[in-house]
Amino acid sequence: MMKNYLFLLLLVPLVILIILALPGKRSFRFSGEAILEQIGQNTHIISVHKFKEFKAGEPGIQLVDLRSVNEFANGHLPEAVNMPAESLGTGEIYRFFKGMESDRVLYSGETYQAEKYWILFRQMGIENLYVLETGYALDSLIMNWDSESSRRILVDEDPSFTFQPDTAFNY
Amino acid sequence: MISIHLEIMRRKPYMNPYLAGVLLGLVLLGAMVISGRGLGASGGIKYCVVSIVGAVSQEHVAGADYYSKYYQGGKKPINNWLVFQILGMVVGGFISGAVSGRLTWKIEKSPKISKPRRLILAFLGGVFFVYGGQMARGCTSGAALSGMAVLTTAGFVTMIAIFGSGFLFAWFFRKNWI
Amino acid sequence: MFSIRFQVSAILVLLSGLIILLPDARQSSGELNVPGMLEVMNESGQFLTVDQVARMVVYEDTSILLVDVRDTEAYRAVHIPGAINLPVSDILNPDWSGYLDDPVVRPVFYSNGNTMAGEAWMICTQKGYTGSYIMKGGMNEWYREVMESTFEGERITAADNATFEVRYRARKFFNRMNSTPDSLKTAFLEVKRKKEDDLVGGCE
Amino acid sequence: MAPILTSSETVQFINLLSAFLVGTGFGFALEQGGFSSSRKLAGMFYGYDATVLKVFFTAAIVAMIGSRILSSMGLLDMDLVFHNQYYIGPAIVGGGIMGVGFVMGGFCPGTGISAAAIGKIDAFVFLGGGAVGAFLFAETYPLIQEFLVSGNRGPVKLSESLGLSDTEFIFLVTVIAVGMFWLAEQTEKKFARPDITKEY
Repeated sequence: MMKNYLFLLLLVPLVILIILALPGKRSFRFSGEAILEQIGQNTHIISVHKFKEFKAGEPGIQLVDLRSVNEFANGHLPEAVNMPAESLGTGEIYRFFKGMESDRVLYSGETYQAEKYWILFRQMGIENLYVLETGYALDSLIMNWDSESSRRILVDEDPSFTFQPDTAFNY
Repeated sequence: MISIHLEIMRRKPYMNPYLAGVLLGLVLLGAMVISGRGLGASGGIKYCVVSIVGAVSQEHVAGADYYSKYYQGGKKPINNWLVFQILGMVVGGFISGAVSGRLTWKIEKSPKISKPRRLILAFLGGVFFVYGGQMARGCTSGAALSGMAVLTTAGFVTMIAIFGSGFLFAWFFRKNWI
Repeated sequence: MFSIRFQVSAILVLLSGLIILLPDARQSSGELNVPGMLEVMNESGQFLTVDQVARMVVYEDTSILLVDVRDTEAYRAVHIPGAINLPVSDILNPDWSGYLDDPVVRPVFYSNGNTMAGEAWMICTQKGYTGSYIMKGGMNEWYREVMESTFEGERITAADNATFEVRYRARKFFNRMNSTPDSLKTAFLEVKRKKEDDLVGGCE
Repeated sequence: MAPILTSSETVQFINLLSAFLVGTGFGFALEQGGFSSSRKLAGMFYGYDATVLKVFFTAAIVAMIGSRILSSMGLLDMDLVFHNQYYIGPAIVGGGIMGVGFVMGGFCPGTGISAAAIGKIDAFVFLGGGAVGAFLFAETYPLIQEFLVSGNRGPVKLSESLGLSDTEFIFLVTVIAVGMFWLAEQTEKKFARPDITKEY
């Protein structure tokens, strides 16, 4: 008889432990591995030219500016909405994207900054998300948005250097 | 002398197998948490043998690939995790036997067979078991139990192989047991 | 009353059923969740300037490990001395976690620009390998600042002098390193599997 | 985060002490479970005593569930826990040889040690045979070396091969084990040998 109750008593803390372990752990829908695979497909960063093509086909496509409120007020891409990255909370992120049916295109001061948030949002399970390739020069892009379509913006990862081994000891 | 003295102690029955299983499982879990390993017994025997061979003949050890890998970089095979684990097993088994009053010198066998026959079979069984255990990279505890606990295929396959072949050959040795 | 077999069986079945509800172990052990990520992403401490890296390279700082996350060809063509090559697509290979999760030696990711290094930093930080850096600007910035900049001005201040001294030495080191034949460079490519060696067990 | 001691970073003394403590628990649990009696162990193969099956599977399942709970709570990194390499041929052939040894000797090395600890002479002889077996293995190693490294599949998990998640697989194993426990107790009744299974 005693043993029965002993076992029940053992069971209770175990169940409590499991229940305690449950909340807060499911904040990410996708693992790092899954995101790496998506990055490898290399379709998430779109150029300005491509964006304008998208825009022509799907007018509802939404630009999301991740810079601070001040920076946004000083100038932003046309029809962009502001989502200041520095003061985001989990609930806010979900609320922001909830009910937005169209594709969302993130941009920030530099491509890589927007891409970081792309990774985070994708891991949270937010779909239809892209990054706008703005290069280093967002300000000039904002100024020349309409004429910018043909010119290719300097891509972050393109090497701008050439190494000449011959010059090795010429210093 | 000790055994005779303890013989007086009241013998206790074995623990319920399921509760013993829970205890063993917790020990195994403890081994995983403390050192990231499972349990193992045959490996400890091997390290003892390697140490003995090393003590008897240095040349033999240096000449054979199998032995020399245990002496690489000035290592001493006797200072191995598994060796100390089996030392602990001896102590743990002794404590358990002492508290349950099971310490005796005896040969356990079926009354139908003679003592030498039992000992010869036990010896051969030991030879087979550790040989097979080395081949499969672990015995019942090292490969099957610890392997199953971490869900490896090797653990399940070894377990099925051990018990499958045990049932297969049980018929040939039935006179020794029943 | 129920037998012990029944009780143990019932508890085990119940527990094994309950753990199905538990999140995947691989995802949750030490990983950062959304608030944790938002917090570290806004910290500026994740960046090192190329001058800081150059100084670490010149003085052979052992508290950091340079990690080139570009592909192997780019690494072979030119890389910063002392860097190991873990392409970003392979960064979560458990073989490398010994490097990325080292509590003492902190990885510094770099690529040509910021994007790939940023990807590596994000993925690794979320995995719980906290404390890594990004070399801001990547190889492009390295060339611009360390390799090709010259001092222009009337009088050189002490701080500038120190900076240029380090740049000059890093330049020499970099050139000598990258002028070695490919066969020698590949020696650095063979990154050891750090963690695998530590795993022992069973009856082996 | 556990595992607490990884071999490369720990002082040898503490490492070996932990081994000793783990071993003490192991030996104690085996002896308490009745694994120090060869006739009880051999009963597994003749149906009159299924203690081996009960203890073995209960222990494995407890460890599975426990490690899973701990790793879910972030207390145990399963990547740092040793996973056996799967060598197809050696695992099956070695397991087969072990089965023969089991039914001949009535012990496995672990149970042999715990039986020797309480003074079973046949267990001492079994361990002596084990030492000879290890020696023979070392001496014949060059002959079978090629076979020993053949068919390596790495540290694969059965759950992954079956396409199940770890937890689903654990649940499946538990249900099967519970079924086997029930079956084992039926068999024990059928082949009962009270003269053997009474206390030793």
